[in-house]
Amino acid sequence: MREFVDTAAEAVSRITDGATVLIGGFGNAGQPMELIDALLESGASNLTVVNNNAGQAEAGLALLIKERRVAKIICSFPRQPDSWHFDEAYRAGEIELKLVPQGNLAERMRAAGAGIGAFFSPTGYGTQLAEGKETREIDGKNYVLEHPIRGDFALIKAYAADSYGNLRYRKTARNFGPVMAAAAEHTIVQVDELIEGCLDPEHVITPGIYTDTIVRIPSSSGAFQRAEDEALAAGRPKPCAAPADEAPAGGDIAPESESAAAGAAEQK
Amino acid sequence: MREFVDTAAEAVSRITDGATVLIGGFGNAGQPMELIDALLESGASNLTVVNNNAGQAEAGLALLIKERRVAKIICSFPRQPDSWHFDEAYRAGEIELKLVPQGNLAERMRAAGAGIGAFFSPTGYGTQLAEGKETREIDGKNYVLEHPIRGDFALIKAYAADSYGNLRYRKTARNFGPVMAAAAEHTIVQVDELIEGCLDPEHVITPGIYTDTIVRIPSSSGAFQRAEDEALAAGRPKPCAAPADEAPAGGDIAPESESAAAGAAEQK
Amino acid sequence: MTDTTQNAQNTQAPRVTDQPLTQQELAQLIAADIEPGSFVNLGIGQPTTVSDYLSPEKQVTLHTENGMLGMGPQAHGDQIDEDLINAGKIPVTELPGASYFHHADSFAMMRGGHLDVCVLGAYQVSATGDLANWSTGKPGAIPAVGGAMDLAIGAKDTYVMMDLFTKKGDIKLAQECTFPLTGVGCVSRVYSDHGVFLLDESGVVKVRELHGITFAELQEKLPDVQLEDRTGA
Amino acid sequence: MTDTTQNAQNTQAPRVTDQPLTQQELAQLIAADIEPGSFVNLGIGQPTTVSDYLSPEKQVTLHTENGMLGMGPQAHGDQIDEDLINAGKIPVTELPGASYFHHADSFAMMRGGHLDVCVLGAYQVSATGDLANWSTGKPGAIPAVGGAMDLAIGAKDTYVMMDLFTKKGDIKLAQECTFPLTGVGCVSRVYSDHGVFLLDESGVVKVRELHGITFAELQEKLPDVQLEDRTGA
Repeated sequence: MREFVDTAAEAVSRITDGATVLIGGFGNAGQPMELIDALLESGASNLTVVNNNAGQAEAGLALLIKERRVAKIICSFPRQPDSWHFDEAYRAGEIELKLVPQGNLAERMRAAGAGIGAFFSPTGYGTQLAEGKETREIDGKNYVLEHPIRGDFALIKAYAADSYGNLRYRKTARNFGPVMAAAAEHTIVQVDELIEGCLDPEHVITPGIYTDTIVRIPSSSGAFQRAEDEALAAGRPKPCAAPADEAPAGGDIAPESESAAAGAAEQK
Repeated sequence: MREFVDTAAEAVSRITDGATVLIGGFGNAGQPMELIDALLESGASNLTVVNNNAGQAEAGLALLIKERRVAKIICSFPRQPDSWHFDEAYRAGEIELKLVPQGNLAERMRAAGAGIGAFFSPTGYGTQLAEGKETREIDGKNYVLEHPIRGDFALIKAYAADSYGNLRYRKTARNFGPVMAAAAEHTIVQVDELIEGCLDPEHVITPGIYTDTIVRIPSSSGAFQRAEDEALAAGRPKPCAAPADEAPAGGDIAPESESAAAGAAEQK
Repeated sequence: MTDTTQNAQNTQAPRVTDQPLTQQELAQLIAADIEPGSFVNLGIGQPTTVSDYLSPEKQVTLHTENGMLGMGPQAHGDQIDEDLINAGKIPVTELPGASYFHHADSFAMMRGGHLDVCVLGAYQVSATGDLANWSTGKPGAIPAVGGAMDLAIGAKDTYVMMDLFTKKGDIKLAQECTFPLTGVGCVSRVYSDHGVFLLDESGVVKVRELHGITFAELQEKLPDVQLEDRTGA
Repeated sequence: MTDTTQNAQNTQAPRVTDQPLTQQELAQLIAADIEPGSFVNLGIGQPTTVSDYLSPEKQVTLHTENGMLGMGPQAHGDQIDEDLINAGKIPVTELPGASYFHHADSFAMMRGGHLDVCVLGAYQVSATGDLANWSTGKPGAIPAVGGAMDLAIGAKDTYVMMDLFTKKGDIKLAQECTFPLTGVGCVSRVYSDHGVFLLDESGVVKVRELHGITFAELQEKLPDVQLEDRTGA
């Protein structure tokens, strides 16, 4: 049965030593910071953690690693300018690292949630990261056999949950959330908002079947959403909308407007 | 470049003899009937068709089969009380049938769209439908190796497209649409509504990258949606809502049942 | 087959009776055995009737594999929306908390073992839980499988709901299926008019309930099957 | 490598010049070569600058692998929304027609070949299009791959944007990569300050443009690589 709890501490209280914990987020977007802090507080150790990175600076996952509570990390991009706690643990041989290309990481968790036994991915073929793995040529293209990554627990952040445990996310904070929710035995979600009643069934991103424990922890996402709601209600563009003269035309119907300029796209 | 065309005939005009065509829909829900009719009209023959069924009664796919335009069909459930045209063609040895369990059908198209070379599925293991296929035991469970199903074209029905080719669907009419759109080289969509401007980016189900040709063909879905919109605007429950006394309580928080956000979030 | 509550019996009804269960009693029994808060897929036909006995307080959520959780009862009159149908292509209603998703996501939900229970019909079930329910194997018949093979393995537990005997009097529980298989070792319980049987890979069939048939009579019908009396009678 | 327009050159700029291209000129050249209506992912660092030269009329849609199509320019001031970042974790904006999706869907979009072009930086590229851009292979370095290997094979065409020579003067185009590979045979074009090179599985490098270097000088730097002069000079 789904449970709604009042504190992050309660939410993570089931997590025991040796558990595999999928932790959502990409950068700060979608990162369940308060749940990670609660996990730190809980004392659970000998964890296997799956996250895109390996902790940054003096917060969250970095502190779990600093305290040597993470025996093994499965991630795509551990090395960052401020990943000093991971770096130290790794060089000391006190943490095991499984490096997985980011798309394979996502797809391997998707496979876990979808009951797929293994799949052939083209990503990484012919590279060091495929060494020792089974390969196969299919229709003239080379693939590497990849296996599911399952979690005992997932810690994710969504924007809102309704009383049925259905979730919606905000913008790129969606990232690993839906995939991890389905890949874990028990999914723990922190949300900015609890909706009384229910989300529109057409707009549910993670159906309640994938959520187990939900705790409301307001974060800055709520402030951003309120600013957006206010702007839309007042007939103004969303705050995050590119200036009109930068907006490119879309399809053949409304062929006006402008271009796209990305910020620096680091492959983190 | 995406094209918006005026007629179903124009929409299907690229489909040539021998093409593999993925046709959406489950029952009448999401069935692109007018596109199928146009395909019939177009004269294209020697087709390979992928659909959940093999045509019913005297309409759509059944007529394509009646006229022996379908050389091969890949489906999960051809035999129905009113599938007489398929039955006749099949017994006459004039159509090739590849029977695929429904979930494998969906996942094999998903694999095509996702660039997966093949995957191990537990479905069908030990059955006639896995005969001759590679099997493997993984973590004590048995799987069958399944390969992608790609389309040259997809014919699907969505509820609405915006000017960027983004799609939304209605209820269970979503079914195979998003999967087929990604699995086909060229995706042709019939929609009830063309949205000027754009769908809410959070509610896009099929991003415009997967759509190529779009044609507006109003259908009964529009009438159902309008009835629903009117009911919600008037504060009444959706017409399709189960009567209150049939509604089970939802979560632990708000056991009243209200559809909160319905429709309110489309930007235009 | 991950049935962890094989001995659970949530109803207070007697486990041994002289008369076979009616279809309604059988549906009621299955409904009573489904745990509160479960996510359930009810197969086409007889299994659908189980929903009539799922009380709202149990907060059971119904899945339909054509892309929905939170399916309500069949739609009538003005409720009918052609875009809202179940796997049997019958118009249904939407319950609060519902969600829609596409076919690949829907079958991923089943294949990934997220549903608690699937209730399915069967032509035959073997002592080790093999299921035959998609084809009678008649030569010349046009095959059609639909979602049967996905449903067979599509939940933590697969329950079969069936008459124990065919109209010709053949027993549908057997040491091995003679009809083409739908799934191997996937059925954990058989709910029949003549009894409830718990299956696992051991091949020893635990007989939880008997209705209108005695243990001795059943064993006589199944000479090759090892039965274990769990009726407590 | 499915580059069907290898000889296309959308700019009118001369194909052979005495001076190497500036970074701006190179970005401009790539932007000009991207077909109208394309879906494009611009990788780490230098490739990002290509977006400055994508004219609105071309209706190019930018993908960021952390789950978005229709990414706009970097956000400033009140535009900043911590939930809207690019793959470099920098706040960006949303353009009309944008859509959000989860990580598995986003990488499926790349792996499935739906993007038209990825533009990436490189340490080295081989004559047959092998790419090395994720690791210098230094012993003791902590490895990190991110989305590099997914991006390498994540579009119909992968373009590399790089200086042709390292600061030490080593040429970064080679018969074979000596750095650890990111992908095999995945690069179809190299856009460098000293020229544009078209690659395919033949290993014969078609030289489309040369800037500040002659064909003979280039061949001298690449004694083991078979070059074909397509500059028309």
